[in-house]
Amino acid sequence: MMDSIEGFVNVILGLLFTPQIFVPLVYPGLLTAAVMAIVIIWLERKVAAKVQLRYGPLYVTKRMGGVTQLVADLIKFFFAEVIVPRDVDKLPFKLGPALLLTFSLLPVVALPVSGQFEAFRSDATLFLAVALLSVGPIYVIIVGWASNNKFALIGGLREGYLLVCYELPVFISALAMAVLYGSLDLVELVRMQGPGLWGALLNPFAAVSFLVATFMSTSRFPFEIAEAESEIVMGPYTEYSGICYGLCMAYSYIKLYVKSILFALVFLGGWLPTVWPFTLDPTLPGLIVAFKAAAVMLVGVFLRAVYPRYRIDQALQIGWRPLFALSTASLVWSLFMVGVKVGGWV
Amino acid sequence: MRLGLPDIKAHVRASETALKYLTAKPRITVPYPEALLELPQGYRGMVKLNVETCISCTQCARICPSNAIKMHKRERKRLPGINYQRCIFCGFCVDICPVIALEFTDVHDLAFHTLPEHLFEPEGFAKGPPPPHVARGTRKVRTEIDEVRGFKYE
Amino acid sequence: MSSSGVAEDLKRGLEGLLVQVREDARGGITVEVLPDRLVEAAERLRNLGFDHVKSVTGIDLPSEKRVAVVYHLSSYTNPAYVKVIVALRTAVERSNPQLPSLSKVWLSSHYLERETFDLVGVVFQGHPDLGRILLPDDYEGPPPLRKDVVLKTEGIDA
Amino acid sequence: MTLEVVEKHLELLIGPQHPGSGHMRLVAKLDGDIIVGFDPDVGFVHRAVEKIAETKGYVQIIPLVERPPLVDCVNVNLGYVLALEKLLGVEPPPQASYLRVLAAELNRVASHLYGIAIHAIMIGSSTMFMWPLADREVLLELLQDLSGARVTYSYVIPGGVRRGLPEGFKEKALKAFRYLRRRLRDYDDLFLSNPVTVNRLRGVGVIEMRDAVNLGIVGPNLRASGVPYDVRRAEPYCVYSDLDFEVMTRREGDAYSRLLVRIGEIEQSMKIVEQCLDKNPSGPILHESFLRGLSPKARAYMEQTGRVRFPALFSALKPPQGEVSVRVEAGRGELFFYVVSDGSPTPYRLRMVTPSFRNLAAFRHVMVGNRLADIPAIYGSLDYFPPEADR
Repeated sequence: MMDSIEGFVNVILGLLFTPQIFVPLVYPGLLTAAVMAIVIIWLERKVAAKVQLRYGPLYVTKRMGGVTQLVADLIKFFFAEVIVPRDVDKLPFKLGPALLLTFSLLPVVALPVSGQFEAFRSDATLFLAVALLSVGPIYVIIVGWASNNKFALIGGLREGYLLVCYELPVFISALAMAVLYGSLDLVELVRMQGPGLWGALLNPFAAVSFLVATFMSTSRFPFEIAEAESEIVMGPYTEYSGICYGLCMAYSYIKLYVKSILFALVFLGGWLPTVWPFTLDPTLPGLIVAFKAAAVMLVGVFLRAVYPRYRIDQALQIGWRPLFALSTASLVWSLFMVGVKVGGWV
Repeated sequence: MRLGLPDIKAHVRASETALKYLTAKPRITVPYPEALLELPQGYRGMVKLNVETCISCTQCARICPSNAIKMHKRERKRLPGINYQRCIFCGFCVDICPVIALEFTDVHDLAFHTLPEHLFEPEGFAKGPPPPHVARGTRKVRTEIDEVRGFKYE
Repeated sequence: MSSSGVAEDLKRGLEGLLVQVREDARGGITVEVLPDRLVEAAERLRNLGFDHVKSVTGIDLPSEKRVAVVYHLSSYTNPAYVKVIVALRTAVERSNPQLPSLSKVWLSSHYLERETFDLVGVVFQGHPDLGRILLPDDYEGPPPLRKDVVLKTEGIDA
Repeated sequence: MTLEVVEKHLELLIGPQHPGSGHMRLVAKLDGDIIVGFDPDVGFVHRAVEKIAETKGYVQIIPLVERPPLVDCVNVNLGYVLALEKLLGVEPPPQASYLRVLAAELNRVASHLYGIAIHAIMIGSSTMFMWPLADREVLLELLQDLSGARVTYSYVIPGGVRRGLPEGFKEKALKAFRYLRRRLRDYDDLFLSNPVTVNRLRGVGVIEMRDAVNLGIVGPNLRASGVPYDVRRAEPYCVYSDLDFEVMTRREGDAYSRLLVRIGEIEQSMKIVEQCLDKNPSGPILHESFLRGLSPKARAYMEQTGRVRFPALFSALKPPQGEVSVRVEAGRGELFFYVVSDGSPTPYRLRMVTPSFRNLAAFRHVMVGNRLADIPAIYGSLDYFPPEADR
């Protein structure tokens, strides 16, 4: 009997630790994403509070500075009534939040966080990750439309406008890096950054435009435009309540998390500098990536304490002019660097 | 949308300023249940009646802008009672009393279990407001204006 | 300029309009005008340099069966009149309180007249947007600042 | 094929339950992102101050008029009492006048900080929302020392003020001002010079000088449009004629200049308070005619504590028949009182025109042609306070 239980546990553990399950469910997938989101939201509130001469969340686990406040909030969200207004388009309204979250998390399957432990191997993971990331916002527009609320509609439209203007710099700067390192495979990309030649150093233009576009796409200040509270209440999510609202809120943080990992891989050297023999085990490399991603996220949430928000037309101008120009310049810069290398001028 | 050098400088300066506060000490919030602000001298808190001094002149009830003070008939004289549902803490009653029978206390905790408890008849008015419930481990702090931090609580 | 100088100005400027220019002991200047001359008086005052309305006040006078309407005028731009406030006063029948609107003369009287309509019940003819403003749209009953609306007061005894 | 005619404009009802509306409803008509029609719907917090005043004694009205513009109550208190004193023919002693100005200016700073905070959160800056509100505490602390209350001071009374300067007040105030000046530099770095703020506010919601005059708007909003009108200069009351300060004026008339005028006025107000503290003459703080009505015990108390006792007269003050109009410069602009007395203990008619109600006229004019996102930016820049407007 004991044997069979032990055997069962072993089978489950074995299954859990197969990359195809571990990656989407545990790390860097769902579980880590949830923990990261909780910690980052807490940090965001703590950082903003400190800058603003306040304490921030404190009384839920006071000794740890209130870090479990977000767990309490999550439980509250679970038990709050989900109100579906009479006049909404019910199916997309109910499915929307789940799909939002799914598509913001899905790209993790394409992110190798340790070099050898990965869900599947492809030589176009960078492309796949960026492409999957651009699906989520479409559901923002859909929930905005389905909500049958003027504020939600305006919020959805704003997201729609922004989508076009931030995805382009993301794609072009990712392309610039692919050109620079001559590969679309993230593992290869990280390996190429080996001798300290991190992407952010080789091509800072691409790094900056990718980062700004990331903040734009995850509703960080000063680009928190689709949900601008004092203008359009909560944008596309105005009609949501309970856990459905919780999912919508989590969406932008999860997306920030995924994009930060991507940024860490492409521009911050991924799991480098890890030296043999630590490269044999995926744990340390994974932690390094998580740490770098957390640092990027922290920058993103810190901006809340610094900025007001731009107007939609100004954000679009930023997206289409400086950001687009910068990402294009980064592509040119990459071509130049590759030319230097190939020509052997140095 | 310009993005010249001065703008970048301004962006950096804004972020620097916020960062400065991230590491600096000031906090204006009083961590309330742990620290309790002491009300300063001369604070216009809840009011207490001195029955012996009162001469039943009714001035306090007459000047009360919100009709919170009413005169109650007692055996020997008419005495004021106060309704804290209405009181707006202007302190006019205290200031007009010709014999200084009313005085401010340093209590401003208007929390009662029931509505009738808000009404202090002369007897209760004379006893003064009940001392507020204070959580265990609460320390009383005084506010002091500080040049760097705005407030110091000690 | 002394306030009496202003009073002289006003008398000159409003000549022929059957107005009364009074100056009280506290230095207040009041121009009293009949309702049918109000607009013309206002236009002349504006041309004199009184460029805005500070207040429109309706005063219910049941004993005279009238409602007095007072416009307090002054100037931002004319240095001679910045220091003075002139009350342009007229009165209408209490039962039929109709008055031409001055919002075309002074844009600044727009909301003030609307408020007076709302609370005192003076109807300003020609006002572009005369409607309830402070009271709820479905308010019924006499205008609250009329004297026949009496608020209950309490005594000093418990 | 038939074409259906659809309405091109979107009517958006912002408020009264909207995070950016305050206690009012903003009805905006939008063509795409552009506002083509705008109508503020006010009155949600109307509390009939003018009517209630007709049932109250003259001194009892002091807390009543204070309530609507809560964050700016010394100035309103002062305006009303000046009207009352004009009716009574009473002049306060010099020290009382200085203390009045001192309290009024401290309150003006607090009021401006409040307005700036609300303006900042309306364009999304949470830090600039918290900072001025936190620093406002410092001023509330000073005013609490002075008057004994945190928000509703009822400090100014006919014939004087209720309390003299407490011990150590000057040092405390100077310390607070050094702190505030340091903070104003941080405000500048974090918010005022922040490119995002500048982009959001500059050139937005422009009120030309001519329009500002025609609309009859008041206060910092008027001065930001280039009209150097300030009651403290135009018709100085109390001791303003003896004090040195600048009337902050700008020409642009946009949301940003309105913000800067407020920031500038904070500096000027601190300057005024410093002068008051320097000049502050000694002497009584209540008019002698009221002092005469006090019992010996009350007078001894006053000597001892520096706190005024009211004469019995205050509960039934009967000014002579007549009418007065008084204006003062409150935090948000010119405040106008018109009091008609029939000789009874209650006013026959009390007219109170608050700056916010005057500024209401600006809304329709200034919003049209701007974008949806500009509504809170402009609304905040006008420092409109619905309870003050609705009274």
